[in-house]
Amino acid sequence: MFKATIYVTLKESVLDPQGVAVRGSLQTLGYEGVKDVRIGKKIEVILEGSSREEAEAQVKEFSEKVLSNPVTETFTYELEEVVSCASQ
Amino acid sequence: MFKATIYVTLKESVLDPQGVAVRGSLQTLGYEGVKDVRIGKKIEVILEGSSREEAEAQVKEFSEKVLSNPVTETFTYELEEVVSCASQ
Amino acid sequence: MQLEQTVKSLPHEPSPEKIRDQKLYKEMGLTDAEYEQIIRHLDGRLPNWTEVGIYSVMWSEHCSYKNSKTLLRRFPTQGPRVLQGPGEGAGVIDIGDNQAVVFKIESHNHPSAVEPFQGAATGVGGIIRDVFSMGARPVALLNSLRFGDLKNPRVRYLFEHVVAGIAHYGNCIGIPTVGGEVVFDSSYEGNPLVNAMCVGILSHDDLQKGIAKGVGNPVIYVGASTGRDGIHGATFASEELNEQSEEKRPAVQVGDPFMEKLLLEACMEMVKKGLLLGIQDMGAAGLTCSSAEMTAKGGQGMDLNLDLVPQRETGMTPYEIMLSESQERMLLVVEKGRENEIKEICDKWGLPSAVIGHVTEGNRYRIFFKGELVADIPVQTLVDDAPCYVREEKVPAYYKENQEVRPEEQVAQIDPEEALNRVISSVNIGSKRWVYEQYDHMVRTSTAVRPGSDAAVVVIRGTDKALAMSTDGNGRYVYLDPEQGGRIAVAESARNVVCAGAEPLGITDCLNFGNPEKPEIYWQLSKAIDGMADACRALDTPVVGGNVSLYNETKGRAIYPTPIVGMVGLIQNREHITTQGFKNEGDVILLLGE
Amino acid sequence: MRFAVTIFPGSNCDIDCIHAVEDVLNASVTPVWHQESDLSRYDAIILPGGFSYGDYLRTGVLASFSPVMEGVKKAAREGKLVIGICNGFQILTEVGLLPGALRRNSRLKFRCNFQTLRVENARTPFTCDYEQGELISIPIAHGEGNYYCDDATLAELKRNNQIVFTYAGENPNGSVSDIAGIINREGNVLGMMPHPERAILDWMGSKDGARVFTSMLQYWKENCGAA
Ligand SMILES: Nc1ncnc2c1ncn2[C@@H]1O[C@H](COP(=O)(O)OP(=O)(O)O)[C@@H](O)[C@H]1O
Repeated sequence: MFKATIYVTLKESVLDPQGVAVRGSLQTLGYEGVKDVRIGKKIEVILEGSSREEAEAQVKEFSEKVLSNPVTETFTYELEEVVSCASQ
Repeated sequence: MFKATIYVTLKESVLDPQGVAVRGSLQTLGYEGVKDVRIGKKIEVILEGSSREEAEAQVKEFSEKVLSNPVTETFTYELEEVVSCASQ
Repeated sequence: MQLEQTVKSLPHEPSPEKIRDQKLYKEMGLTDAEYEQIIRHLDGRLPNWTEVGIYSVMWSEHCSYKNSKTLLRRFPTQGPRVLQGPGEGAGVIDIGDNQAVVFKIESHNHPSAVEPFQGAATGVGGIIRDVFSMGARPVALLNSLRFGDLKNPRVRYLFEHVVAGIAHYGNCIGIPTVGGEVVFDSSYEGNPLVNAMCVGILSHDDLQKGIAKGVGNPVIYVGASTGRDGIHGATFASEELNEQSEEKRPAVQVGDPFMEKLLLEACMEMVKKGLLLGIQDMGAAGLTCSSAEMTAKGGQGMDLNLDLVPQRETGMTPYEIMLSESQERMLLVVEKGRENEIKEICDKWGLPSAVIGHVTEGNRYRIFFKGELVADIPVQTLVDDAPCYVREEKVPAYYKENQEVRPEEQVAQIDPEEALNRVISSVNIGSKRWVYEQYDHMVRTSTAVRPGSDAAVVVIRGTDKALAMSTDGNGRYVYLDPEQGGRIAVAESARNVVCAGAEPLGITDCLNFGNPEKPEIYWQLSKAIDGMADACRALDTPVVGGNVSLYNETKGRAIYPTPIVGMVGLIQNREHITTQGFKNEGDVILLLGE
Repeated sequence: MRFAVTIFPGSNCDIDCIHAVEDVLNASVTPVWHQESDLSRYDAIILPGGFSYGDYLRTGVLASFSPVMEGVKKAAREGKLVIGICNGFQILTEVGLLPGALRRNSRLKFRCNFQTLRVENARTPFTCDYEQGELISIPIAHGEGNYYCDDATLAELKRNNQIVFTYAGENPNGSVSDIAGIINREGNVLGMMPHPERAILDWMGSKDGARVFTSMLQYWKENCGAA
């Protein structure tokens, strides 16, 4: 069993309206030191795979095809082996 | 200048309809090994602070009060010092 | 299964003796007298943990109306056009051409106070299920909201998130939110009101009931799988809010409007195919309330096997499965042999479904778990024999004092210009566009009068007819004079509906009040109902359904008594639709009434 | 002319689009379930609004992998008319039939209202019944209609006259260049956030949306044979 954590973030050049809004409210609330906020996704996927290589290939593929949109986003991922999961 | 990365995730027992839908789609697309998907947020905050302690205290406070909803979510964070940022 | 089996207690749960000795039933909201009553219902046997849980939710105010039942009997509920009065998921009124309108309003006040987005969203989800479980296609949503003073940041947070939650659910499922009202007043500071109403249309032949009948017929579970969400939500809704309220919820219910859309379409298909004998939403008190009510109504018994219930979490106990308030679930009873037709429809829509039990002879409501009998209850004791209280009424001191006040004199002192300025600068008068712009009020392309007029109007495709609908209530009037205020609430919604060109058909109501165990509050409730009933008789608008939300208090302070009236009217011809704006220069302005 | 309206789990403007085709054109229109991939019987395909797959993860993405999208891509290649409205537009960008992406509205709130649009290109199969530059009133209802593309793509859209509708006056969602609707290079695939099917009869408050449908019929009659 593997656990992949995929981080999907907006490309630098794409404005993040949600981040801008959160920055604004943090500043209004008195956190004036806050200069920038960017909001992305953290996606945790538990998957079975016969080998690390196979799991990694799958994670790469579906992160690119499904979990992120190449027009606006980029992604990174981490992969770790987990010892069973009480057969979730 | 500091960079805080805050990860906000749904509490274990709280239903994640989004994760369920994504899991279903991944399985239909042929990634049958996918057993579970949970979707959270990754929030990057650039902030000024006179010391690490001060920055950390702020991050903790606004993560709890603003960035996460204590009723349904939990959070973790990382903090690192960054050398200027070309004065963002 | 063998007939005589003894009821087991699970090892990790408090034993029946411990529940009795340490009065653990009190934590679930049962009184000593009620606990004694349960033992009598069980012929002297001490109830186990699961059974106490089942009784406590079934006997909560939310499910049993134990504090309000006797008062509600004062409402007129009959009429030549009424096809279904109170008692089912929603009321049904004939509108001719073999069609009927189905509608109901419900509160989600306490969940919204704790988690405003999900609380409001699941409130909308619940009322939609009430309407389509009648066999009707939901065509419109309305709401009625009350918050404290907008200057308070917590109130702003509640307001924004409640509106977002309502928008999220209605927009996603594709039912237009066509009307409603929002009022700000400090009496709602810690206890906002979130009442949601749904209106649907059905063909007479499609009318469904929440009933379990026919010995041997399967009981089918359809929809989202069960988690530990909102356990004891029904009890929670029947208590005052306090600091522990947040901790009391093991997990907040999360709404999944996408799942509900699938459930809606699947149920509509089953209705059209005539597959259902009985159907009921698993709402407050979840599987317990739906299965027990259906069984009691059918005058039969039921066996349920909890191992077959689709579960989202591992290690759930019978207590948790029975009391879970996971959303987007329905319970069905169909004729034996037609299980597969149900399954095919569910599979097409990608919905979990499972046969979880069957209707039995007699009156026992029996729950099995891992081969053990874990509850065995005479079902009518859960429903028909629920306790019922007539509380003490007392005229409050403030009311007597107010009788002396002569506001006319004070009003005469005020400069009219200043008064006008104050009135029009109130948020309560201001445009609510910020709110309704967030609601998709045009999906289904039948909204002829959009938010911003007196009542909303929805046309009925394929006919000349249209329905006008409105929600109204004024807690301050009711506080000052509950009986007059009750009349005013009904009259206001009737005026709104009439101003849209419609003839009023009937009402649904949501009674939002404080703690009924206080005599002054009970008096408010009693008088308001008298006033409303009076107006309903005068206007010939029967009450076909509604909801009661009591214990709306924080720190011992009650909200204004706030009955909300949801009224529906029929417009025979679209040409008769009228809107509130002035139309042309030179038109004559008339004032009607005193 | 034969229309198909695709239905994904979570679509909710499918019925409205079917009614619009019936009411405006009295043409044949068939709902097509997302599992079907053969669309060869139809001359035009409508991808309706709604929240396909709950709009979870990203609007339109999960629907873009449905079998029916294979049929839509094939129809588009063959030059048939394809129109995506609201969620349909989001799906068309996700599947790559239209450039760019739709982000959350700049003010982060869902917005439902009548909106004034300018017809920027009246020489498309979807707009030939409008006047160039005409101002029309059509409702919007979306939370993620904020059209985005990079500068190079925008320049290309402009160069090729691919911007079909823009918001005149206030931009309700922050879209690049006030874009409300775009067409592909070949000119047979349109995506738009506003809902023409909600503005086809007098009592709806505007009839301006009807001409999207009459344009399609007119184009088809002129180019693809008799009605
Ligand atoms: N919570 C709400 N949801 C939907 N529509 C609302 C809501 N609040 C107000 N509206 C709409 O705004 C309009 C004006 O509302 P309101 O200020 O309460 O006036 P009225 O006293 O005429 O009911 C009405 O058309 C109403 O339907």
